[in-house]
Amino acid sequence: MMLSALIFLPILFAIVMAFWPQKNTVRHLAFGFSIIQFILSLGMLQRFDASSAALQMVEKSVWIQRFGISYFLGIDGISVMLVMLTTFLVPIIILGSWNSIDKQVKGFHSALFILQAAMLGSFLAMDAILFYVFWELSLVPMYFIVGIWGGTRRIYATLKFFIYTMAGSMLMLLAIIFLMRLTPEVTGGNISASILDFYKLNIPFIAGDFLTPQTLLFFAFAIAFAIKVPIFPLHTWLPDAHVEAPTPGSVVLAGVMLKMGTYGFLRWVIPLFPEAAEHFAWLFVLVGVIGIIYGALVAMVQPDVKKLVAYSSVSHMGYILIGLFVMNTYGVNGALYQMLNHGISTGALFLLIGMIYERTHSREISKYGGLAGVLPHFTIAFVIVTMSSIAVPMTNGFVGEFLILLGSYAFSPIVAAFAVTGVVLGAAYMLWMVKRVFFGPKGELITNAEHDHAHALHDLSAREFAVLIPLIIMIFWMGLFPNHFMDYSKASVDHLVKNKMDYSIPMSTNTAQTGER
Amino acid sequence: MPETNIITTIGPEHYLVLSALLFSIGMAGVLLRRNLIVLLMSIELMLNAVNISFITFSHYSGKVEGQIMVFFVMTIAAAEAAVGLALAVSIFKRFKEVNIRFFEHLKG
Amino acid sequence: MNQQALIAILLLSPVVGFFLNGLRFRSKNYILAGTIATLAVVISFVCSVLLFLDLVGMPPEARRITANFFEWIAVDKFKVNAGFVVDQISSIMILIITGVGALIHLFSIGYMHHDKGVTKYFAYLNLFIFNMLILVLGDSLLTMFVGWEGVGLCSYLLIGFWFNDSAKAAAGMKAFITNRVGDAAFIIGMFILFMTFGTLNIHELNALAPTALEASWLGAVTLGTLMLFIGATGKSAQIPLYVWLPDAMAGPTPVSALIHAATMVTAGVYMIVRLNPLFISAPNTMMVVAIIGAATAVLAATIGLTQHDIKKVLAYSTVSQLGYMFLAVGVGAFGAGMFHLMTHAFFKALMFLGSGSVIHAMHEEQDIRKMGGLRKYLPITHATFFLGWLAIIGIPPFAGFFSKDEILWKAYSSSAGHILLWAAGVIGAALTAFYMTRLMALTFWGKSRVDKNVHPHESPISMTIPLIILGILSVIGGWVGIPHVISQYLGEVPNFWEHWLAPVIRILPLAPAEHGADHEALEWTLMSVSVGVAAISAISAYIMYTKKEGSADRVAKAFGPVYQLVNKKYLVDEAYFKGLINPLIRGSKNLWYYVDVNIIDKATYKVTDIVRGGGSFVKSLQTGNMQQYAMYIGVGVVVALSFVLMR
Amino acid sequence: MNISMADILLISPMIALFLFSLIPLTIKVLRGNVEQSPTATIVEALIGLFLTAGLLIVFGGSGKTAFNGQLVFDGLTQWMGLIAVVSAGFSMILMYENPATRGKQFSELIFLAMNSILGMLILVSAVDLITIFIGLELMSLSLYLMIAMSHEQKISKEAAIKYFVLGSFASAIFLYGVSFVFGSAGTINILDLMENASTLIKTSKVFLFGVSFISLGFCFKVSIAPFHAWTPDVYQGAPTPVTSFMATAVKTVSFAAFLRVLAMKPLIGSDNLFLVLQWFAVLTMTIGNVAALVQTNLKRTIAYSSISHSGYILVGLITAGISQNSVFAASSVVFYLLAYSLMTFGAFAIVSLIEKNENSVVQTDDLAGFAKNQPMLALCLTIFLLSLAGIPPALGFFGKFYLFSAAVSEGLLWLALWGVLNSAIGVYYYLRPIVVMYMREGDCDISDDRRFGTTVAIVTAALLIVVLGIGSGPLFEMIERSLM
Repeated sequence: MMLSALIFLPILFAIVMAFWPQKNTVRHLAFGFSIIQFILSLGMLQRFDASSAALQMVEKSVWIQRFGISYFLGIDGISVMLVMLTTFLVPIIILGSWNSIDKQVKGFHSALFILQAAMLGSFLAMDAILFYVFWELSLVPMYFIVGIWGGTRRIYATLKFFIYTMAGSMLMLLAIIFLMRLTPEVTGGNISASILDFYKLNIPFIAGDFLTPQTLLFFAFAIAFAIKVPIFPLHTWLPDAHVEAPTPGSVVLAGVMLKMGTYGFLRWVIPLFPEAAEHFAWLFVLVGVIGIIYGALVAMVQPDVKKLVAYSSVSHMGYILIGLFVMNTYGVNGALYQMLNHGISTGALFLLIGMIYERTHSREISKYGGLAGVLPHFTIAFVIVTMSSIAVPMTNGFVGEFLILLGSYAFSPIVAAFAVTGVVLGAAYMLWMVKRVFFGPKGELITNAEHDHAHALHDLSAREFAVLIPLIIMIFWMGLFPNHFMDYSKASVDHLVKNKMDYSIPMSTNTAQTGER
Repeated sequence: MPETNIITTIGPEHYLVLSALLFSIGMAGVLLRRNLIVLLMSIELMLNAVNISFITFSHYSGKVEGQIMVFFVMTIAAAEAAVGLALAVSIFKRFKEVNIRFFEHLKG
Repeated sequence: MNQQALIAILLLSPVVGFFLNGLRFRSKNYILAGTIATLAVVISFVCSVLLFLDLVGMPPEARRITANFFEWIAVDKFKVNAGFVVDQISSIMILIITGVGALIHLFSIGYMHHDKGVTKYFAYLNLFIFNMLILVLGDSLLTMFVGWEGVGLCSYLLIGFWFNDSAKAAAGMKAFITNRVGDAAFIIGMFILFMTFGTLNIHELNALAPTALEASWLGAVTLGTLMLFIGATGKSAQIPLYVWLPDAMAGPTPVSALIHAATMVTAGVYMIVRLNPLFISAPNTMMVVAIIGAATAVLAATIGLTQHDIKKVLAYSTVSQLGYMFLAVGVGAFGAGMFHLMTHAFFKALMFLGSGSVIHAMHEEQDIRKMGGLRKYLPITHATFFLGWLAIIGIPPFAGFFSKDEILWKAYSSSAGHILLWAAGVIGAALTAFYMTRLMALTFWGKSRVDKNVHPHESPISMTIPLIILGILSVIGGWVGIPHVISQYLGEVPNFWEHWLAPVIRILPLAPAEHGADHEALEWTLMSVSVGVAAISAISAYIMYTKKEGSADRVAKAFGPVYQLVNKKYLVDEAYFKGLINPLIRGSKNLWYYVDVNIIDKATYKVTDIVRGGGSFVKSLQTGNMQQYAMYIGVGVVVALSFVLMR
Repeated sequence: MNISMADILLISPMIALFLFSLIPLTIKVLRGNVEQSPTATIVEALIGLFLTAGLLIVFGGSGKTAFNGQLVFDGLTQWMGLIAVVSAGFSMILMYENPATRGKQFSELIFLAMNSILGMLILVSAVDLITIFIGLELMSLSLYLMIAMSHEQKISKEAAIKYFVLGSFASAIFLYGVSFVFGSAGTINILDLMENASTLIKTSKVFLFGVSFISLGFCFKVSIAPFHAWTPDVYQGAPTPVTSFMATAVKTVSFAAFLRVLAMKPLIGSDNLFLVLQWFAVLTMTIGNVAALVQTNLKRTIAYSSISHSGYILVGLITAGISQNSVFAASSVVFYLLAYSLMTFGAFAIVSLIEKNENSVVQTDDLAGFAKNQPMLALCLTIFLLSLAGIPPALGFFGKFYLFSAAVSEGLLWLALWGVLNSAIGVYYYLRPIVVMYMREGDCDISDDRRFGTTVAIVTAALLIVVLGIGSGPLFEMIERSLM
């Protein structure tokens, strides 16, 4: 029952908030609900047995008998930390957007909670159609969050975001239908959409020619997730979406939604089509490297700080992609860990940018300068998060990136050589941005903010501290003691990497079994 | 039975060709004529062409159902004519015009 | 008190200092801040002394104290935990770091008392000491790398300390990014070693290092050590990546003394000495190290000749002296390298602090052309600076002589050595003597060119004590490693340095016999040659800059364009900007504009336009004319039927 | 041919419907041509519909034939009849409250509507080509008049005449086809033709000719590509309740009849016809989606969207046409029609709600600010549009999912691919109204007179879409069992 509670509690909260009478207490209510949700997820984590690679807390009951589609939820090492990341970030997002969201507050918070439910659903769903439903459902609240509370060009950005992702996942739907049609020969007669039956399929694969079923299916799935990750050629929606999204929107988009893409690769693409994944690994690693270098270079010349961070996300996701497709324990463990780090550090970056935007209402780097003198606490927080973002040791970023690079070196030294340049380029564009914004002579924004005392720049308020402290604690906690987090996914990752050719997740014994298997 | 050749003895093909001709004339009428009433008449013409083919088939195949169908077709053609003329009258009352080129407000 | 607790206190006291100062970084009470910071480092110093004494008590082979606090990363075969090792080499390093560090902290109290960010300054200094200790004590390459990048971060914060001046902030950023280039190579080096030896633990790596020399350039050990060396050039400012050190002078002077003279920049040398078995088994890398070391020594010395800023001269001198250390390590004289590292730490820290007190006295004036004759005003600073000067140019019996001479002798005699390397060393020594004497002459001796409203005064006691202590160390520092050839006349004074490091340093397999009559004579001759050359150039510089007034300018004009070139630091910085950084930025602008905006977005717009075009075409079909629709039906029927009936 | 008591029972729904259609008119005549209160009329009509639906449920699904083989009452009749009756009922509630249809001559309008539904029931249960033609004509003729009766003077008349001319033109073609089928096969009863249709089609050109003509006639009725030109104009011209009536009920029953004809398996016989229909399906989907992109009028956008949905349904039809156990494909078509009717009705209901007077035209941009003024209705419209776009977990997604599963299982992969791509294009114009409603400032609001009936209908439709969406499994099984 735990996993269904995790998904449907936020929906219940969303409904309660939608009909909540007073406008001004909705925020407190939302924050309270998100804390409850986080505690619930901690309870789940406590029940999670990290040593076994099996699917735990399984809930399986019939949904559409005719097509063998079942309401099939399960959690294992791969998805447990992503679930925790989602429930961890939502309270921070609510706290962070305390006064940046002023119109239709009830609508915003219910959309946020529905989004959380959809994201958790897609991490926990073990049935292809259930996964697809949650995958598409997560687009709708995000579409509204960006569309209604966004910036000036929000409509263009939100439509572009929605249609890009939707078009990609349409192909996936067709691929799922095709796979479901193949399942009868494996499940003895009846059609089924559960991932365990998909894993049993061995779809014909001929290395040479492109048109074999496994390659086509592989690319149908891969394109859908590639758009979401985003991968190099399909990434142009991300900067627009980030720039126009409100701060909470950007945090949840960068923090969790991009991970749905990489999680998709790890759960639905690599184990499902092992030969094709191995055959085309070079392609995705190459695109990953291009993503790193291209993302870093383009980030360097961005005039708008939010676009800079958006392109830095493209660069970081390039690392994760490489980690996934090198298919060795270092790479995959590093990629999984880097997903968490990126969520924390880029989420923190967007929150900080949101805070400064609230004060100066501008994101032009050239208009800033000399902020360190005026806002010391803010600067310290920003520098710490920057260090985490450019993977300085003792912060969380370093552990993930080091493991990914190690994995990529084991895959091929040239890839590692190029990927490591990302470490240098990352330092370059982030520190150059920090220098132009924080150090040097006072920029025009700061000088005219000082002249009229109407909106003088005041340093971090208690609320803003409360938002940043947990993130900074996590940065150092995950940097110094990574095992506290990686132990949860090690068993599953080893299981995946060892028998990736005929991969299947064993069902664990402590399943809350409802309905037949 | 004297040897029948196509010219002298009338077989089912002739009637079918006749009904096809009538049908295409009717279709041409609908496509080309501008006046609403003529349009209705062309549709009637097409329906009657169908009647002819029904009768031809029923006569030469010996099945009587064909003729029964003709009755159905004729009654429905009449109903259609009634409705069509009613519409034509209401349009004329409103637009004072029967030329269908004036009814092009709905487009795009 | 068991040793693990000692190591814990050693490491944690700077952290406590950092937090105590860090949390109240706004306060201007420099005395409180200074004392907290200095106390923290002194505690570490005491611990390191105790640890040193423990080590001395141990039998030579087993001199290793390890402390393993918690497991850091453990994925599959890759196991790294937060483990620290104190052995012969690292004990000396922590002594230097905490010792010199404490003195510099003390000096900083006086130097930084007027600065409003003084508490923040001391917090950063303590954080630096903590990171440096991790670097030195780390038992695995990855733990060392944590300290490696940590010190890079602290140097970024300290160089850009006065951040409202954008040039200083840019210098900090430049330092961090150049270090990052080196660190990238370091990471690749670690991978190569891990892939071949399966571990990153230094002790295991040294044990696994193959005794057979690896001939090929692409061998695993050679490539790995080469990559580590590139990382070292980044951190210790050698030829390709030294550009950040001169700009790092933008930071407060004690910072330059601590970070950019005594501790951080020596990290590269220390790393090579720690991994000496590995480096020995890769002769090609050793050759590269030696050549780059010698080249840097000479190049930096030439630039040092023409600099007018007192700190820039010392900066280039540091780069040059580091070149010597790498030269020593490159020819297999790891002991000599470490020895020179220690003595250099003493006299270079001394001279930087001396220049600090000069700048403090001259109210932030750093141009030596506007100084002169400060002997009268700053007697103690001058005296200690004088000792440092004697040490650096290698006049016996001062520290510099013994360590530099040892390097020159090994550069010649060692199997990996070469006559050209020795020659470069001697030229370097000559140039060093020249520019150091020039510096001394222009600042302390000669006629005073100080402008009227500046009247220099001696620095307070808290600044002069460290100078004095360091002065003494610059003198006696060298007696620790008196070479055998001299010590036999002084009553067999044991060469403590050799014995102390012997068990940990692996000797080059085919090193020639140390003793033997002809070698002694050769050593004497080489020693006298180097001392003579140094003395001559010192005297000539003295004459040029104190006695004959116009002579310096005349010489400068005589060399004309060459002088200009050298004065502008061989235009290396400009070359980097023009050749690397500006095209990179321009390229990424085009990249963004062309790829992102023009190709990808244009493509998507093209698709939407096609679809929209189709839409408007269909819309144009809907003319509204009834007969048009009837015609579509007719055409539809005819086409469909003809197709259906076709076959 | 004697009429047995069983036959009477079987067609009792139709009889009840016809009798109830007379009540409003006779009351009006008895009151000396004074219009009785519209509420009374609508209540009588709804009672009639409830009765018809009840009888249909009781007698509909028995699978027996009546009037020796002219009408059959199997699962398809029952389901399609029910969908038609329910959506027509909902549309009549709209007629009751829409300014263009309320007021004078309302009882005549109801009379015509009920008779049109009668025609639909005949069409759905007919297996004899002539009976199909009779049902078709009865439905269409009353529809032409319903459109013309709108209080709006200009465009509704034009729409009526257009629909009439083209409708008759197409039914003439249909009849021509019937005559050829009669000529070649000697019988026009589908049940008799069932066995040898696929062999006959290979041998006799005339039979092939006839079947093609019949199919093209049907293509016109369900607005398939080259014959779709009338749909946007008529849907826009007709008063919104009547448009909703046409788009949901009429389209459903026309597809039902088309399905019956294809049940003779002609497509297996001639693969040319099969190919032509495939190309028609692709053309319809593309034209529907692509044209809707550039529309500014909301009603016209929904019209084009309904054309594109006809394309998806045609894919289902083709799959049923060629598959051995066509029950699976047929039930996916029925399911899709159910989903489609609900969604399209909802969309048109919102439009009819926003129309202030009979002449008001609702542009998509007029929706600005609707979400602020009417959050509940805006949410319903969002549900309808997202379901039309095929976003899970709404009913529309599952409709498409079943349809494309059926198509893929029969190997029509490229049709499914094209359908998937088209629904990706479709997402843009389904999102535009939502964008305007939520993200633009404006003062769009529903008309002040309390239209309680329409609102209730909208909310029930929205709830049905969400609930049935989640519970689509049992629904689909129910349909499939009844069609077995």
